[in-house]
Amino acid sequence: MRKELIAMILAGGQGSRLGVLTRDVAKPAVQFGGKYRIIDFPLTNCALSGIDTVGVLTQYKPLELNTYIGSGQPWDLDRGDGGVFTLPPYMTEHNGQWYKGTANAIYQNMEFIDKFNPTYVLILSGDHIYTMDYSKMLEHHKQKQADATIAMIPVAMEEAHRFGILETDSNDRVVSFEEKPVEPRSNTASMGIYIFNWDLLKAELIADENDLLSDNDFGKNIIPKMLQQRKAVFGYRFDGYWKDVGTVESLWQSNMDLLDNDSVDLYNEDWPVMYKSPSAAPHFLDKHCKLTNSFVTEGCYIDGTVNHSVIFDSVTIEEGAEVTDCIIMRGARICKGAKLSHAIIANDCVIGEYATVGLVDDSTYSSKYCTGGITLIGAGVKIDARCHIGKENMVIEDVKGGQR
Amino acid sequence: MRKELIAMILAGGQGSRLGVLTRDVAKPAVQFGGKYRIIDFPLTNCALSGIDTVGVLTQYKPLELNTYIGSGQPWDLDRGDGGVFTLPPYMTEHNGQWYKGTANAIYQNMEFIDKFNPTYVLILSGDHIYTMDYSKMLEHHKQKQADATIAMIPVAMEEAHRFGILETDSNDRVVSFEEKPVEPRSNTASMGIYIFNWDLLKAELIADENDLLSDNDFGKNIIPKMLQQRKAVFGYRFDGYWKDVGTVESLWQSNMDLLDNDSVDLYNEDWPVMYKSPSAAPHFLDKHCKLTNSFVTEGCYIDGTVNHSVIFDSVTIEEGAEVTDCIIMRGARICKGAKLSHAIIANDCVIGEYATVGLVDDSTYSSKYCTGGITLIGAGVKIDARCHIGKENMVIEDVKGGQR
Amino acid sequence: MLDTIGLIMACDNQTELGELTKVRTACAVPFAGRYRLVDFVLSAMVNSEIDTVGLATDHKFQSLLNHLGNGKPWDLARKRGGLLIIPPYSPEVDLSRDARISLLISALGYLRRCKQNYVVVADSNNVCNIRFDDIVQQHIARGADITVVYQSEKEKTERDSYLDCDENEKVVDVVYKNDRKKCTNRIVGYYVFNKQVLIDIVEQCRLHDKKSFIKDVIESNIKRYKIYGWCFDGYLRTVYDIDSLYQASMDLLDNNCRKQLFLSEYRILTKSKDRVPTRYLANAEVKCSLVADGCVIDGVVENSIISRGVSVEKGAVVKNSIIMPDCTISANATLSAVILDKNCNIRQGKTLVGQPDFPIVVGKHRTI
Amino acid sequence: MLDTIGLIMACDNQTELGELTKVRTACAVPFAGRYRLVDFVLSAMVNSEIDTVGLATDHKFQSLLNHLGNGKPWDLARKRGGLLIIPPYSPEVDLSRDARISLLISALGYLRRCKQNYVVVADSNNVCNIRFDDIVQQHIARGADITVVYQSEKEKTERDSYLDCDENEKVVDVVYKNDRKKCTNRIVGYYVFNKQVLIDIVEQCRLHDKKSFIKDVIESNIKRYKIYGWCFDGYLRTVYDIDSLYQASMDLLDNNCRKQLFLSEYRILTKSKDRVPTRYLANAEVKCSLVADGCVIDGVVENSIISRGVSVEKGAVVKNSIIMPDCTISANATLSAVILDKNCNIRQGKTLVGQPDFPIVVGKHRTI
Repeated sequence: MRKELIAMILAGGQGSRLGVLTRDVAKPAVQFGGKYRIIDFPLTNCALSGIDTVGVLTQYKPLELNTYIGSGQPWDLDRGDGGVFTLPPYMTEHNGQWYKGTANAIYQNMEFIDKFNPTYVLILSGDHIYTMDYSKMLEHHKQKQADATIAMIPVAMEEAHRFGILETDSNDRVVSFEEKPVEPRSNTASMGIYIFNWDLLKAELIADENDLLSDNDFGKNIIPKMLQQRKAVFGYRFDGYWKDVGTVESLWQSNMDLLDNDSVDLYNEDWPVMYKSPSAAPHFLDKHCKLTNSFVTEGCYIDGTVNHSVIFDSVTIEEGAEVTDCIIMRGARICKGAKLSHAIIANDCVIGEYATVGLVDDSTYSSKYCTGGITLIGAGVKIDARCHIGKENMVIEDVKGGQR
Repeated sequence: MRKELIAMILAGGQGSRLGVLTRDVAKPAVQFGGKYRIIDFPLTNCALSGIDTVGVLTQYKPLELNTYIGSGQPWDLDRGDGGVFTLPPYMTEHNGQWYKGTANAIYQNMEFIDKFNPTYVLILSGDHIYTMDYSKMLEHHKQKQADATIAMIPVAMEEAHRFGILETDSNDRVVSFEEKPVEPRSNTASMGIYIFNWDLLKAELIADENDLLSDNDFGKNIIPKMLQQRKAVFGYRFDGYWKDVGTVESLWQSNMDLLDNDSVDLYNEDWPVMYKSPSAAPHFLDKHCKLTNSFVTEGCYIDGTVNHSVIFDSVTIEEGAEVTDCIIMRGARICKGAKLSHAIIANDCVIGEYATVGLVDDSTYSSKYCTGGITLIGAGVKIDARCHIGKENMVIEDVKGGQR
Repeated sequence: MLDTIGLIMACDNQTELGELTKVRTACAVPFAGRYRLVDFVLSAMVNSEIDTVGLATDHKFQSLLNHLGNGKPWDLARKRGGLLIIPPYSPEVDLSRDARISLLISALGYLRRCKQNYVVVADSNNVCNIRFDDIVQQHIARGADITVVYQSEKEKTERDSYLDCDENEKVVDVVYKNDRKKCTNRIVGYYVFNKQVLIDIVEQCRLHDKKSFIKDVIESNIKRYKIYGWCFDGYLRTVYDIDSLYQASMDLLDNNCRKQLFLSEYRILTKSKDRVPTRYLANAEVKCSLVADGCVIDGVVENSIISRGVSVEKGAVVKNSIIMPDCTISANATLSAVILDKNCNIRQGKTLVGQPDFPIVVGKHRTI
Repeated sequence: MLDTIGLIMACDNQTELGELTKVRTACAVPFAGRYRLVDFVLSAMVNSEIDTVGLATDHKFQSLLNHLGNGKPWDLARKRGGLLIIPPYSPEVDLSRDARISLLISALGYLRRCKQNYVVVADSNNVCNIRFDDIVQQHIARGADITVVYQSEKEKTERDSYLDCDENEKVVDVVYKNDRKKCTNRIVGYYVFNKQVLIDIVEQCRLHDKKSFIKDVIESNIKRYKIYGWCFDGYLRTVYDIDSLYQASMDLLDNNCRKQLFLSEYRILTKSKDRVPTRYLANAEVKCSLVADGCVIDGVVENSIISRGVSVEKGAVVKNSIIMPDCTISANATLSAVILDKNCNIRQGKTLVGQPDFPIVVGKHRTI
């Protein structure tokens, strides 16, 4: 069973800057855009790029992610020779080791990769929203006879310090790479998407593992070392939509981008983003409903006023409730007369009658995770009637009447 | 989604007494009986007992086991509401912890179990060969209004010290339980199959976890503690075939039991042991073939003499080779004139022309794992032509000509 | 697990849906935005823990076959049991015969092969969320040979048949529109049979060339077998024709009906498609409507069913209508009391106006 | 991925398998112990990375449908593409017409819907392990409209048609048994078409009521389109009748044929069943035979194909025979040159003797 290219998705991170949203699930399992989860994007990209073997490296609270991925059928990745595999850390005869870094995670799964004897390995991270045809990147890699290829995208100069920053020559060859530089030399950022020749990467991973000072990280160790050794590392330019949804604010923003048509094209018939459908009846809009500039999906009942919001499945919004610039996740209930603005309401929350979220200035539940005016209510939280949750607050437990 | 009963299969152990057979796979993934793996037995039992939700707790080298279980389709366990889930240890916000013992493995997955909100939980181990209708055990549990029920079976008195030994009163209530007693008080052994009321078990697991002196083991801690507290612990008598295949010798013996009709009934149409088929052409027996008292399966080519042996798929046995009382696993090749007796030949081995295995007395590769006259050749090992591997040896690397 | 198998009769015998069944069998007609009629009976089987289900078809079953696949969406892709499609035994269709008799004859092999002792025989054109396991248990408890499900109605119609039961709910007669008897227990098309009884009756029908399901399977056996009625008192509507399809669709706009169908613990399952969420734009004004995923709405929608992938452009108005998947209602078009089959395209500014008691039906792939 | 779809023509048109096709279509006939004939062409599609495959059927397709399910065993259970069963467009079969023409007409919708530009059209009664992707690549490289696969044979037969090609392998004529031309390039039933060319030809066949695939699709288009031949030089045998089925089965006992079919990197896939390993008891004497799983053998077997679940009891002798699944050969029975269909039972001590050029065929479920 020889494969030209297999993909490895790094999905083990907690994504702690998403606050209570990743209390119970790994970041790639976080919901997005009304029906999707973040992991749908790399999985769809793999399937539609013709990659039929995908390893998903998990470590942090993997149950929901594993269950969601299942047999891979939603992405046509339930194949006889290949398919999707979740790869947790494991025990060997000698000991067990958690994944120490991105490179170590791949190192611990070299045996898995070798089973497929691939020529190339595609390394992806499981926490970006984008659609990309990896087969074109592979073509570029082959054409340049590269040892490694890094997908790259221009970012705002003032943001550049948050990324791995590349400089390339006129032939796209990478001449410098710096992870999170204090003074970025360019605004060309690594997307954390790499193609390696597997034989070479394997040697690098073994060397890296033996280097006790290494962080075992692709961006911090493997790539700089390859450059140092003058390996043929090339950049592959990408100019579509690409967003790291690592913070509450960026998650909110990337959902709003969808509403504003400034995002991935969900309507592209040749590149349909695939997902596992929760399957409920069509949504019903009742007689007081006013609904504009929004996404709504199955199982919802809406009788209130909704503007510029993303409504996930099985949400109830009662008469007189007003929801603006919000993300309301699966199964939440917004009761009569409640008002919400710039908020993310996680699964199964109940916002009581005439309660407000994100309207008043109040710091009772303020949190470092909530910036940019966004308020976050954790899964299952009940906000009692007429309670008021201030802007940039994060609520992780029920709020009873009488409390503020 | 409320389930009456869900099953949890403990499949994390290495089973180190199986020697090189578990070097690369967890014990439940060890092959058995020509087409099966040990895990097929509990999975089949679950499916045919009407249990549609099964957690498989993995920890040691889980890749092959995970891949084998896949979506659960081979056991009709790919269900919309439920199905089979592999449950590795995982990281939480605070830390990550390997499974410390059988009870701790369940403790770490309480959240998973709670998702299904079951009344009862069935705890199984993944390393026994038997067929059993768990729904009858559940009936017994309900009828006795038990807090916990332990399946039990009579064993030979001289073997009893290897088991958890029970004493029951005339009403099947357990009055004493001792794990691996030096002086067994009865020959009634626990089969390591438990039904618990989930609410109760959960409380016990939490208490056990807080007990720093505990081994976090069902047999050593949970059951004795419940008896101490005078909980209603009952025994459920089972009198079919049941074999722990924990050692090289017992694995060999249980395969031979199949040939001698002293084993589980593979031909029972109401209880077909289900497995994931490797799928090859029918086997071909060529003109010099002499084949008696044996199991042979797909993909084999046999032109030699085989008696009283279990031949797995895609095995080649050339003209003049003689195989007696052996287990030959997937893809192995026994070359012209080779002679094998009382041996387990693992996947993809090549036994060279006129080599012998298990015929001569020689201790070059002797091993504590090989007893009872059984010789074991590890997966992929090549024995050069005319080499002779002695009885009770375990070979884990190629044997070149000239070596003994 | 129940000692019961299911047998769904997927034939057009009982329905006159004109244009809508030109290229598909009645039970494959799209309904409620994302379902097809057959989903209701299939889901009922699964929700009743009947996991061996035969579906007997006659002709035009391509869309049905595509929809059903291997039964996975209903959890009926099983190694043991699961969904079995039973195509017609012979391609020649005896048109003088009630198609249900032909289907039952085709299904004889399936009935004989299964080990279970009871069969739920079901028409495929009802909209409801029913549990068959309760009925089977009652059937067994009463020692019945046949149980016939009925619904209490206000008055008799031409097309239906009615059950006259004694005080123990034992069937004493079958009653038709013109009969004097007042009884209005409408036979809805769900039956429980002892399997051997069903096999015997169908063999008789085959040998003696019987033609009518109600008369020859039920009515003529009242003396010979113990036949009981079973009253279903939840929401149930049978789709015979365009009127009843339209009515059943409008029922979905009623919160109570919708709740009974879709908000029960027992879900209606269907084949899911990857559709994006429905997008409401700045000019959307939608009220009292059921809207499936993958739509883009920038117009006015009222009292309507909008299926997957429909586009309602700015200035368009859709009222009291049923729009099936992937239609486009272009800017400033107006539809009132219209049923659009799949993939229709209403051009800019065009108007179609029917009446709730006379909805206009537009066949597949039409541009108007 | 190839810009190509597959279209398998599963009709009995070309085969006369008597008893064996009484209740199943020819390509559902069991073969080689655990396969059915259709597995060879389906596997070839998948091994050629063609992942959108239509299979057009006419009648008696129940066993075929059960065998194929949703296509999962061939990795063809896909959301995008995958296996599509195309039932007959109308139940009335025009018997005067080559069924392949009718199937192609039924498949027009499928052909139009797919976006790919090439179609591999394939009969379903060949035993071989072929790669279509090489042929498609050659087809494209040559700029062909149609490519016809042929096999070089020693002499012509009544039933086959032959290709006359020029030195560039361009087809200049189709030749039959009685034609004077010597050419023996037998058309094997695999074709590559530019999709639009195929659609145009089939439309013409429909409009002008054409009846013959070879004459009207290939021969009469030699001038109009660029038609090339492509020579397959591996093992291939077409199953037309009992004789060729028997011969193809006996070929399996040849190490070289078996190697070409089953030991290639490209595997023949089929629906697997949970069978126990085959058990050989103390009196087993088996030579030169292909034996599937789930059998119990305690007798003598030589030069035979033994399918899944067969029992050969002590003292029984089976020679030069094909035993299909789940048959029992009781103690001391003797079979020579016999084809037993599924589920037959040969009673103790009974003997059936045919000859290799006149094998005896026993239909399903017979006890003798």
